Amino acid sequence: MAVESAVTNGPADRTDRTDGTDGTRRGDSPADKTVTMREAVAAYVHDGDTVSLEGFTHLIPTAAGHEIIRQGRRDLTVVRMTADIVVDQMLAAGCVSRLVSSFVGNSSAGSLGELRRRVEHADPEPLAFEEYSHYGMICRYIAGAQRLPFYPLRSYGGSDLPGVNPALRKVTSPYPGPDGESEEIYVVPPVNPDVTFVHAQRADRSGNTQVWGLTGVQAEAVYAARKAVVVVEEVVEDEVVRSDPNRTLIPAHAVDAVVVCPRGAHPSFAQGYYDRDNAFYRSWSAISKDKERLTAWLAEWVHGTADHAEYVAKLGEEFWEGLAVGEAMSRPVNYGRRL
Amino acid sequence: MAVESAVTNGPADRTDRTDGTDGTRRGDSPADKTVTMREAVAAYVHDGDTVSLEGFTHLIPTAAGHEIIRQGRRDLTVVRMTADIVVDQMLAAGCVSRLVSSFVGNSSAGSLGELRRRVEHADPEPLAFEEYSHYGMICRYIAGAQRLPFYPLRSYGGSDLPGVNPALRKVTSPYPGPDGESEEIYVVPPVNPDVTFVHAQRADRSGNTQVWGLTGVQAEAVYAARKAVVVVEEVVEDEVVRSDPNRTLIPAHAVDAVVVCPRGAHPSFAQGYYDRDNAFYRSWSAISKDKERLTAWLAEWVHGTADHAEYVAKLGEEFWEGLAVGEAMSRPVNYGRRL
Amino acid sequence: MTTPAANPAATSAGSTAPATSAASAASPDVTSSELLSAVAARELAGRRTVFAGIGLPTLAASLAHLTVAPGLEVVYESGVCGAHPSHLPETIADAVLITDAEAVIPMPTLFGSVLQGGHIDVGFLGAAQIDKWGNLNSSVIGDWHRPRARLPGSGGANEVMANAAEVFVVMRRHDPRSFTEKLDFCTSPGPDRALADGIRPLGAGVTRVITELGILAREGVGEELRLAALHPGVTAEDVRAATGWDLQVAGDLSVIEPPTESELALLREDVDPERVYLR
Amino acid sequence: MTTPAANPAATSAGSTAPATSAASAASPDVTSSELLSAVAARELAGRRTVFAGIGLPTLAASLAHLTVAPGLEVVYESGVCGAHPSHLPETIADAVLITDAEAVIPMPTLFGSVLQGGHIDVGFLGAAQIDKWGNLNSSVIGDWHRPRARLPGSGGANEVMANAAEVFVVMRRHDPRSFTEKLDFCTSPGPDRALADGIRPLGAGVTRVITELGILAREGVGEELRLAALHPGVTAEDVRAATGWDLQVAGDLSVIEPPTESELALLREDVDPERVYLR
Repeated sequence: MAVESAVTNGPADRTDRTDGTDGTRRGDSPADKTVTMREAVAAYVHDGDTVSLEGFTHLIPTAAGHEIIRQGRRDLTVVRMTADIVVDQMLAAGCVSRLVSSFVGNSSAGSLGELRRRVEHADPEPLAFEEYSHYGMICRYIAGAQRLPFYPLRSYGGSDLPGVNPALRKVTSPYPGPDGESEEIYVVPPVNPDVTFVHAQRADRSGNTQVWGLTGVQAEAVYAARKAVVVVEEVVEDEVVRSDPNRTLIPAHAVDAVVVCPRGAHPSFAQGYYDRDNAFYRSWSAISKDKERLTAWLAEWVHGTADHAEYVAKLGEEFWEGLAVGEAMSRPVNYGRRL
Repeated sequence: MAVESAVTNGPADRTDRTDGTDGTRRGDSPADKTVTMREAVAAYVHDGDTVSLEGFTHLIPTAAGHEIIRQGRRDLTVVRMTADIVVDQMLAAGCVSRLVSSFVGNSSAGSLGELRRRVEHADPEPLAFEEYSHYGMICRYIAGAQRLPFYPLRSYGGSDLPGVNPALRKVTSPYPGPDGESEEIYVVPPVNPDVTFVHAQRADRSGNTQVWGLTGVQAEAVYAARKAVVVVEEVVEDEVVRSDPNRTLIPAHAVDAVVVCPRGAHPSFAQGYYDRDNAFYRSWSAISKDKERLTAWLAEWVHGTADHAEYVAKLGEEFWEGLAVGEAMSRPVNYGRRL
Repeated sequence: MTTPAANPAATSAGSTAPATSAASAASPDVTSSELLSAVAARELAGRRTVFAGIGLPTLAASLAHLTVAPGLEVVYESGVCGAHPSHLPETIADAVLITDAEAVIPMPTLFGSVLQGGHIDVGFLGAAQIDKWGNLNSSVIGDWHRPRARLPGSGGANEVMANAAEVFVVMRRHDPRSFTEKLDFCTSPGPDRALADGIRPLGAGVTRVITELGILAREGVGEELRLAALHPGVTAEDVRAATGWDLQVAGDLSVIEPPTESELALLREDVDPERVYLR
Repeated sequence: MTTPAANPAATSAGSTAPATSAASAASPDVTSSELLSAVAARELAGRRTVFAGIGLPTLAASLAHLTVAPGLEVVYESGVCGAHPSHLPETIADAVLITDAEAVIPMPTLFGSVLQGGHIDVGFLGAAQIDKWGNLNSSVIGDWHRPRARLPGSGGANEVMANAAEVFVVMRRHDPRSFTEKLDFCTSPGPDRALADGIRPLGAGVTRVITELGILAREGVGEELRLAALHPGVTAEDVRAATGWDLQVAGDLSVIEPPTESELALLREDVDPERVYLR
């Protein structure tokens, strides 16, 4: 790329993400970006990296977090709006030294035992915690996706959060406020993860990713990242995706790898594929409160399974039948064809 | 509303848009917001108002513009990214004293005669013109929708546009740039139209609006407005909309009126309903170049028709057959149902 | 849709309404959840949009929809507008909220255009601590850097407080530790703190706090929460004793009509027949 | 994917390539559109994403897709990514671009995340005027406040210039009025003007200008456009005379290989068989 590096900006030279040197990318058409989860984590997650895992209650990329644990990554900064079970597991496995988040809890079902030990008692070691509100996190992703130096939002005025998070700063508007006086507003800085993992219902082989139901902040988290891995319930033929291009939340040009991993969002859910495992959420508070139980759980379910397919098989067919969902099909729309 | 008015902000007291005093709004469930185009324009467009008409090439709310002409509104500020045929017509009809836009031309098919006479020769009167780039307009709508005092964007650096548009200003980022030095960025102010008109394929009676194909900046233009009118090809039963909630681009809470107006986007198109009338685009440059022809065209096709249904009928069935489109149905997705 | 400033309850203390028979309705067979959601529902009269979490707020919104606010729409933080769930949802992102919804929108739109854009009339928030100005703490007990208890944090609470026209708080516990003179940490500040920080608030902040003892109310900037209404059998001194600051009492203190037979029937038979949240 | 700085053309002037036979290929039966799109296509070698309008840029992108850049994706300002049109599109928003596309995204995402986010390798722009630094005017001829000719304005051109890694300009007219020492108005400034305004540019600005006389090239900040390659039969002095500033000539000035039989066949038979744009 002929751009003077002195004047580039934002996500350090985005062009490097697709120059083919990582061995997974384009040049030929159409690119087949499908890899295994093991390959994706090996290629895109390194010790010390900043890793975003997004999915708001729906489509949480749990299987990606488990593979990061299996491969023993260390010193990660994890960026995730709702730090929930998968984050507690990654903390317990010793992968994470820093957390950037806006909600630390086991959904509405209770507490995260490991997170509380780390934060309240530095047990077994301290956890650096960068705290935001939900919209603050969303705006950090938007700023990262759009190469903006900051993003303004009407939050934080009078809150104690700026006192513990120096990244929350103010900007004076260059326009007068409604009363003619000058106006201040808080801003957040961009976040540009080294890699973002999201889970989705389906994609084609080149990475055009379709999501329905709650779409959260996944598109922005992908666009903000230097590398992006989409984990899907299924890879579908190009024609399926192309029959409904508005359903494509993430275009292929933003995706570096596609991992096929059915049921990879468990214990969260995939709209139209399987329901949420609420019983597991309820059980996690007790498991995580007891460090020995938590360690045993990781040994059995993560380290003790070679990959997510084994984890799924270990849960058993009867279990999955309990999370099965019925049909509620969308009605087709006509995109039209020139006659 | 119990909020101290001294501390409200942004679109002047948004809550007034739904207090029922305009006689069209909620209270009872489900609200039926369907009105005729004549009623919508009479209720929501007043002399001197700021009116946004959005739709990028696709779904241009032409019928709304024509009804504004029929009702003889004056001194309007028109906000529209691509000022094209419908704007030229509104200019020629004497409705518009100010234009806020980022592209003034007859698509790729030629010039706008009336606009050029106004701008180049103040003929028959001057036109105040506030000029932006496309993304500048988009960001103004986003800031308006989100009650932000300004919106930053990486445009305009070194351009002559800030020299002729004082609304384009700079802000210094409170974070150091990539080189550690301070960093400046241009910003645009919010726009909050008195009313926004958009055209869409379908809505339910309460205003949940579904769009496919190009979606442009319609959602932001609606959220930025004090009042919003959605013009649709058809009103559908609630179940149709609810079968695919991700297809709803504009939720009912943002919509004040729904106007059923088939073929209301002509000469632009409605994906899956009818194709673009490219011949009319090509003919407009010659029509509009000759003020007499243009006046005659308005007399025949706008003033000479009582409403859009007459305009459609006047074009004739054979004409519409020429714009008919075939089928390319989206494949249904499963939203799932709890068993 | 304006509610008289210091008279939010249905029955004025000095009125001729059947306070006695109403008091009897507040018999031991009315649960705390039934009481709180019935009272909260009445406060939603005439409102159009509510930003609510699962549990008491959705029970209140559902009851209001069937009674005093038939056009009420519940907007969920997850991006769901106009839900028509087949089953009682267990989370704000429950799959049953999505299927058959009128709209499911991305979170940037939900927080940016809907909430910050000023489309929410009432936001429901919970908290571990509240102070007299309606500022809320949901982050930590103790010092933030080494908390005695780490709580979930803001989530979207900071944004709901900053942007909803008003905020209702339903608190199961009314004691001096929760109703405190000084928060351990301010997660979600009301408009007075925002102004002091040089930021113009967009909403009124907390206007109603509903507990098992009564209703505290304030209307906007510069006002403290005052005791506005009492449940039958509760005295102003009871509430003052349970509140960690010197609670002011409204001049026109009223008595809250207990949940009516009709409200209870709707809650028990239509809203939550399996008593998932009506515990 | 770096192209040698001043040697963008396929055939070096000093090489042993068949310049004579190539020159004969540039016979009168090759139209201006065929020439320009064939040459522009070669410059897209190895590129992944192009932001293009309808006409010459899409002809060039389509030909490149079939030859030197098989993975090339055209992104349209309207929000279409990965189009598979059944007919040649007439506008960047043509319905045939939407049906069967891989993705259709909202304009805020297209301009914010895709373009400003740095996902476009090459943006194609046209202009009424260009200067030696690759700054462009598409707004007015004359004074902006009372123009002799009002042109369409920026559209998304200002953003393409600011954010695409490089910009290619294809100009049908190469004369001193279009290639001017001083623009009447700068709609879309290159990085040098941006820097002078205190704004850090994100892309290199215009790196190639392709005309019927040859190719002008620059690589980035601080560089003027220089004459880099000539069509057969054209001299450097011809181009300097047609350019309104004192055009510098690259030391390794090369001669452009005329459109090959294979390129012409693809353009005529596959890309635009009905010759909608190959006029």
